[in-house]
Amino acid sequence: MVKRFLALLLLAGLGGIFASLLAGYIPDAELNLTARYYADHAAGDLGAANIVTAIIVTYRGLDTLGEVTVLFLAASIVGLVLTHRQKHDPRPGQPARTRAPVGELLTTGTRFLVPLILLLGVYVFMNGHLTPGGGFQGGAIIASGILLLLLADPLKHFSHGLISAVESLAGLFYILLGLVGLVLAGGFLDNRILPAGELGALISAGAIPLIYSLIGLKVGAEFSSMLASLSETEEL
Amino acid sequence: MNILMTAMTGLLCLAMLGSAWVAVTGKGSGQRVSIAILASGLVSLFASVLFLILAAPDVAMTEAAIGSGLTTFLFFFVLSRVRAGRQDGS
Amino acid sequence: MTSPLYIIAVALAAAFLLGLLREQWRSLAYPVTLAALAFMSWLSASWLWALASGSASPVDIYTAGTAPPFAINLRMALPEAVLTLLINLTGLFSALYLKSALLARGRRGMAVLLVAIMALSGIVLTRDIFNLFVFLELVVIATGGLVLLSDHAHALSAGFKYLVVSQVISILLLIGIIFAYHATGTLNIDGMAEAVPGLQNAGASQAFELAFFLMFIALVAELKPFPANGWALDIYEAAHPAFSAIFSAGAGTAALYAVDKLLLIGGPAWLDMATGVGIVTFVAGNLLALPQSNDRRLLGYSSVAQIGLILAVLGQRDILGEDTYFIAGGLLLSHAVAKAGLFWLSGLLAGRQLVDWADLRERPMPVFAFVTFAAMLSGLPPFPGFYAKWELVHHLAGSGRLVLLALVLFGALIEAGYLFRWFGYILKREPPGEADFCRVIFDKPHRVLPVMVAVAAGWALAFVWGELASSLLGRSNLLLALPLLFALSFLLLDWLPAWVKNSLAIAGLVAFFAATWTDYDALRMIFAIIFTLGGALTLLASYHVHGRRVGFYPAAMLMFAGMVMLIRADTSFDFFAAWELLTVGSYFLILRGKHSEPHALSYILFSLGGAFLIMAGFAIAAQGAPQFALASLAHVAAPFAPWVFLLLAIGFMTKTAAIGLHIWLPGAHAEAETDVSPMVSGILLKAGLYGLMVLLLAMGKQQLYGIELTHVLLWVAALTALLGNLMAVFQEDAKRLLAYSSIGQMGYALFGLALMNHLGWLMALVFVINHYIYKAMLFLAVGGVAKRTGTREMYRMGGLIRLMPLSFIAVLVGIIAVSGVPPLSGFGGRWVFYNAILASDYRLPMVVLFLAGPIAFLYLFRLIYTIFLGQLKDELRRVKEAPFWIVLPQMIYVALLIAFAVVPGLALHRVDTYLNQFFPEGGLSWAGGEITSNYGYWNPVAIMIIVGVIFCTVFAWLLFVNRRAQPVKQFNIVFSAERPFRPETTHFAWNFFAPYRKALGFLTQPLVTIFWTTVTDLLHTAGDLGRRLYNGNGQTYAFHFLAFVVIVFFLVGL
Amino acid sequence: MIAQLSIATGFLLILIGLYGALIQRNILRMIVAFTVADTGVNIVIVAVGFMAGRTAPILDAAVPVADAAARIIDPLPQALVLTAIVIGLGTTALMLAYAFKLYEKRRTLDIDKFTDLRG
Repeated sequence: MVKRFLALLLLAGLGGIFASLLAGYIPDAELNLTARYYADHAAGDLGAANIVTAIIVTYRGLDTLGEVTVLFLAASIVGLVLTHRQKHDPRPGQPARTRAPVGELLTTGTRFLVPLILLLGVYVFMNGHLTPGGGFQGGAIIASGILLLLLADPLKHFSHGLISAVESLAGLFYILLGLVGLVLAGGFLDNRILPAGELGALISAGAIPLIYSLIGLKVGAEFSSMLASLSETEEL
Repeated sequence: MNILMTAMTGLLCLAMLGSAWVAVTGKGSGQRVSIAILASGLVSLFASVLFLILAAPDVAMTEAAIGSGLTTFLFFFVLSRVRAGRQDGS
Repeated sequence: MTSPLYIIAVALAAAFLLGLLREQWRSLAYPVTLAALAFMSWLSASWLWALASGSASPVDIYTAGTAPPFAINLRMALPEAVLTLLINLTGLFSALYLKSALLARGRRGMAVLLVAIMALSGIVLTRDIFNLFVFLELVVIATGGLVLLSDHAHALSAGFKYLVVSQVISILLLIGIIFAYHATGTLNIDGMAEAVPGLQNAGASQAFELAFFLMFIALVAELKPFPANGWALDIYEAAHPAFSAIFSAGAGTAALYAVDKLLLIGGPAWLDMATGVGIVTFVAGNLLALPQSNDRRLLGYSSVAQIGLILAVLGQRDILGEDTYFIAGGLLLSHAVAKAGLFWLSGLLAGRQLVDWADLRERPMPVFAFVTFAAMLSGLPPFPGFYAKWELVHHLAGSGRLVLLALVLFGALIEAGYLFRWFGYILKREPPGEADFCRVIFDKPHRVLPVMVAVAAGWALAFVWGELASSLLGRSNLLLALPLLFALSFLLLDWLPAWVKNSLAIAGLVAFFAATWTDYDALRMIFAIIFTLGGALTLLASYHVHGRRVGFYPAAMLMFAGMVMLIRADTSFDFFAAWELLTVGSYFLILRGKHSEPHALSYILFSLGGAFLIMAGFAIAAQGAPQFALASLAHVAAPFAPWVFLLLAIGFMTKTAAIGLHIWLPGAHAEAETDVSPMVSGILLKAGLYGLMVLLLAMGKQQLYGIELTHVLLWVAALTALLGNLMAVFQEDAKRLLAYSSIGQMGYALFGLALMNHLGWLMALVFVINHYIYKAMLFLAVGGVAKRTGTREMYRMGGLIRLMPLSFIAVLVGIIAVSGVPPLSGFGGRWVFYNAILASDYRLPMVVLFLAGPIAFLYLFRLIYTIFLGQLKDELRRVKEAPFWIVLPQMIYVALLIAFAVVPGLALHRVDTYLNQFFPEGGLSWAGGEITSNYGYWNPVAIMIIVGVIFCTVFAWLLFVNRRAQPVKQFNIVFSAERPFRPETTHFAWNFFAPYRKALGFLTQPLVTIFWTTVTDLLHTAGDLGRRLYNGNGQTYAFHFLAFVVIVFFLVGL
Repeated sequence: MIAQLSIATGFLLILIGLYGALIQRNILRMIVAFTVADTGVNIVIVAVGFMAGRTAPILDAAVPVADAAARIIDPLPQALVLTAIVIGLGTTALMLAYAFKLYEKRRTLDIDKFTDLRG
C-alpha cells in the first residue's frame, strides 16, 4: 500500500512536469527551419517522394544504422542468452519433443500464404521511397511470414546459418553503400551515388530503394532470428 | 468535420487509456497476464489508428506491425514457456 | 586523415561480418574482433596525434552530404580524440582480457562487444541529440548482453535491474528531446545552443527549460548519481571485470561527455545543478565505499564518486574557464585508467573480499600496479589527478566557493582512506590461498598485459599532465625533477642486491648535497644537511639487511626526494608537490613494519588530511593565481591571512604530531623497521618544522578574532611537550617510548618557534639538530637491542650492559643529550631555551613546559636502567652486540653529539647571524669559546671539562662505596609492594611508574584517540546507513530514480 | 486541439505505464507496462509534430513539390518515432529474454525475489 502511495506521489510529481510541458505547448503554424528544408529539398536533392523515408534512409541514416544495429544487438543477445544453455546441456536421453499436431488447415494455409506474405514484405520495402512503409515495416511483414511457418510447424528447425547470412550480408552491404557515399558522394550514407531519377518512379531516389531493401532484409532476418531463438527454447 | 474528428480522437484516446489501465493493473499470472498482454497490444493498435489521424502513415504501419504485432507474439512466446514451467514446477 | 566515421563503420562491418562466420570458426572470429578494435584505436590515436601536434584541425563530419542541422554530423576535435582513444583502447584490452569468455560464448558475444565500443565512441563523436539517444540505447542494450558474459550467479538479476531503470531514463530523454526540438526547430546540439537565447517569448523559453531539464536529468542519471545509482552498482559487482572496466572507464566517460555537450545547450543556469548533483554523489559515493568489503562493489562506488566529482568540475566551468578540460580531463583519465586497471587486476584474483587481495603480496609487479592505480585515484603526485585537484582547489578558493572546496577535500580524504586501507590489506594480510595468483599469471598472459598497459598509460599520463601543468604554472615537469627521477629509478633497479642499492642511495644523497650546498641560506642549510647527509648516515644502518629488500629503496628515496625538493621549493606548488611526495614515500616506508598496517593507515590519513589543509591554505592565499612565491605569504590580504595561517599551521602540525593530531605517531614510529624509525623520527619530523618555519617567517604573528595565533601555538606546544613526555613515561615498549618522546620534543621545538623571538628560534634550531642526532641514535640503539632480544618490551630485557656495551654507550650519551643535563648538546639547547623564555612574556605556558623537563628524565632514566642495568635474563645470556652496521652510525652520532656540544657555534653561529635579519634583537654574542646572552654566558668547553671532572670523581667514589654491594636476585619480589598477578608483574621494571600513573594518569587518558575513533565510526555508520537505500530490488531503484528526478526538479525550481 | 489531446493521452499512457512498472511485482507485467509507456512516448513525439490541416509528408500528385512546405506536416518527428519504435522492440525483446532466463533460474517471476545483490 505504501508502495502504491509512493508511486502515485512520484508520478504526480512527474505528471506535474508533463502538465507544464503540455501547458506550454503551442503547435507550430509554420514548418520550422529543419522541416522546411526537408520539404523543399528532399524531393529535389534526393528524389524521394516519401520525405519520411528520405530522412530515415539518408538525412538521418546514421540513426537508422544505429536502429538496425539495435535490432541486431537484440537478436544477438536473445540468441546468446537462449541458445547458450542448450549447447551445454543436451539431453540425449529424452525423446524427441512432441506436440499436438497442428491442424491441416493451418499447414496448408501456411504453404499458400507464406510466399505471398514474403512478396508483400518485399513490395513494402521496395516502395519505401514512394509510399508509406519501408524497410522496417517490410521486414516486420517478412518476419510475420516466418512466424507463421513457426506456428505451423513448431518443431521446424530454422537454418540459423541462412538467417544470419542474410542478416550479415545485408548489414555489410548497407555499410558498404554508406562508405561508397562517403567516397563518391557528399558523405557517409549519401544516397546520391546513384542518379535521383524521376520523382515517383520505382527506380529513383538514388540508392534509397537499395538501402531500404537491405534494411528490410536485415530487419526481417533479425526479427526472424529473434522469433526462431525464442521458439527453440525448451519449455520449462 | 473538425469537431467530429476531435470527438473521435477523444474516444480513441479514452479507449486507449482504458486498455492501458487493464494492461498495467490487475494481479495474478498465467491467464491474467495474457489479458494484460492483449490489452497492451490493443493500446498499440489504437495508437496506430491515432497515428493515421495524426497524418503519420509510416508510423501507423510500423506501430501496427511491430508494436501490436511482433511484440505481442514475443510476449506470448515467453509466456507460454513460463506458463508451461509453472505447471511442471507445481 | 582517415575519416573518424570509419570507427563506426569498421566496428559495424566487423560485427556484421562475424555473422557470416559459422559458430565453429570462433578462433577466426576473435582475431577479427581484435583487429577491428585495434583499427578503431589506431584511428583515434592518429587523430589525437594529428590534432595535438597541430597537423590537423578539428573537423565536423557531415553524413549524407548534407550540412547540419538537416543531417547528422560528427565532430572530431581534441577532446573527442582523447576520449574515443580511451574508449577504444579500453575496449581492445578488455576484449583481449575476455578471450576465454568470448571464445566460449561465440561470435555473437564478440559482435555485441564491438557494437558497445562503437556506440560509446558514437556518443562522444555525435553532435546530434537524437543520434546520441540512439547510441545511448545501443550502449544500454549491449550492456544488457555483456553483463551476461560473467559467471557471477547474480549477473542476470543485475542486468535486469539495469534494463528496468534504463527504460525509465530513455522515456524521459525522448520526451525531453522532442520538446526541445519543438522549441528550437533543430536536433543539432550546437544549433540548439545557438537557438536558445533567441527564443521569442517567456512561454517558449519556459517550455524549452522544462524539456531541457528532462534531457539533462536523463543523461545525468547515466552518470549514476547518488542516490539513483543502485541499478548500476550491481553491474559493477556482478559483471565480468573486463566489462566492468568498460562500464566504468568507457561508459562513464561517454556519459560525462554527453552531459558536457548538453551543458553547452543549457548554459550557465544549469551549472549549479551539475555541481550539486556531482558533489553530493562524490561525497556519498565515497562514504558508501567505506564500509564495503567486496572489491568490485567498492570499485563501483568509487567510480560513481569519481564521475560525480568530474560532473561537479564541469558544473564549475563558470570559474574554471579554460582550465575546465585540464582539470576534468586529468580527473577523468586518471579515473578511467586506474579503474580499468583495478578491474582487470581484480580478475586475476580468486577471492572477492578486499582482504583476499593479500594474494598479491610479495609480487612486486602487481603491487606496483596497485600503487599506481591507487595513487592516480587519490590524486597524488605526479599523476594527473594531483594537478587537477591543485587547479580545482585554487579556482574554488579564488572564487570563494569554500564549502565546495571543503566537500571536495573531504570526499577525497575518505577515498584515500579506503584505498590505502585496501593497500594495507594487500601488503599485510595473510594470503587466502596458495599460489592462486601465480597460476593465473602464467596461464593467462592475455589478462596480465592489459593491467601492465594501464600502468604504463598511467605513467604516460603523469608525464603528459606534467607537461601541460608546466606550461600552466611556468615550471618544469614535476616528473622530470631530478630527485624524483632518482627515486623512481630505484623501481627499475629493484632487482639489485640491497647493499648495491644502499650504496647508490647514499652516494646519491651525498652527491646531491655536494652539488647543491651553495644554494642554501643558513636556515635551509641545517635542514639540507639533515635531509641529505643525515639521511645518508641513517642509511648506513641499512647495510645490515641482506637480500634484495624489494620496495624499500623506491619508498625511502621517494621520501628523501620529497624532502630535498621541499627545501628547494620556492613556490607554493613546488612546496606542496614535494610535501605530498615525502608523505607518500614515508607512508610506504612505515608500512613495511611487521605490524604497522593500522598505524601506517592512520599516518597517511592524518598526513593527507594535513596536506589538504595546506593545499586549501595555499589556495586561499593565492586568491585565484595558480601558485605564488612562498615569500609572498607575507603579503596575503588581511581578511584571509589569519585563516591561511591557521590552515597551514594545522597542516604542518599534523606532521610534527602536535597534541590532538598526534595519535598516528607512536604506532607509526614504533612499528617501523629498525633503520626506518630513525629516518621517520629523526629526519621526517623536521619537514613539519621546516614548514612551520617557512610559515612563521613569512606571516609572523596573526590575529583571529583578537586572539594571537602564535599564542595559541605556544599553548599547543607546551601541552604537546608535557603530555608527550607524560605518555612516554608509561610505555613498556622501548620504541613507543621513544616515539612519545618525539612528540614531546617536537613540542619544545614548536614552543621555541612560537615564541617568535630570536632565542626561541635559535632554540628550535638547536632542537632540530639535537633531535635528529639523538633520536636517530636512540632508535638505532633500541632497534638493535630489540633485534637481538626479539622483543621491544623493556621488562623482558635487563642487564644487557655487558653484552651490548656499544649500544649502552649510545643510549647513555643519548639520554644525557635528551634530558638536557650538562655537558652534552642538550644542555646547550636548554640554555638557549631558558634564555629565550626569560626574553618573552609568556610565563604560564612556560611553567607547563618546565614541568615537562623532569618528566622527560623519568622515562629516559628508565630506558637505560631497565634495558642495560639490572639482571640479565636467562634467555638473553647469549645475546650479542647489535650488528656492526647498526652500531656504526650510533658511534658516529656519539661523536657528533660531543662535537656539537663542544663547538655548537659551528652550526649555530651562522644561524644566529641569519636570524638577525628577522629578529634583530636578543641575539647572542659569540666570542671565542664563550657564548653570551642578555642573561648570562655559556662556555661549552669549560662545562665539558667541569662536568667531566665531577663525573669521574663521583664515579670513583661510588665504585669505592659499593665495592661490597650484593646483587638482588632476579625473582626476589620481597621489596615490591605490588602483588604479582601476571608473569610480567614479577619483574621490577614492569609498570615502573605506577605511582605516577595513579597521580597523573588522568592526563594520559586517550581522549584524542577516542575522539578520532568516534569520527571514523561516525563515517562508517553514515556509510552503513546509506547502504540501506540499496535493498537490491530493481523496482526500488526505479523509485529512486524517479524520486531523484522529482526532487531535483523541485530544487531547481522551474 | 487534436495535437494537445494526443499529447495528453501520451503523457497519461506514460504515467500509467510507469505506475504499472513501479507496482507490479511480476516481471512480465512490468515489461508489459513498459511497452504501454513506450507507446505513450511514441504518441507524444508524433503529436508534437502534428499541424492541423496539413497532410502526411509524402509528395504525390496531390502535394506537388512546390507546395510541399505549405501543405505537409513536419516529417522529422515521424522519422524519430520509427527509430524509437524499433528501439523499443529491441529493448522489450531483450527484457523478455531476461525474464525467461530469470524464470529458468529461479522458477519465479517475482521481482522481489531477485535482491541478492545489495548495499
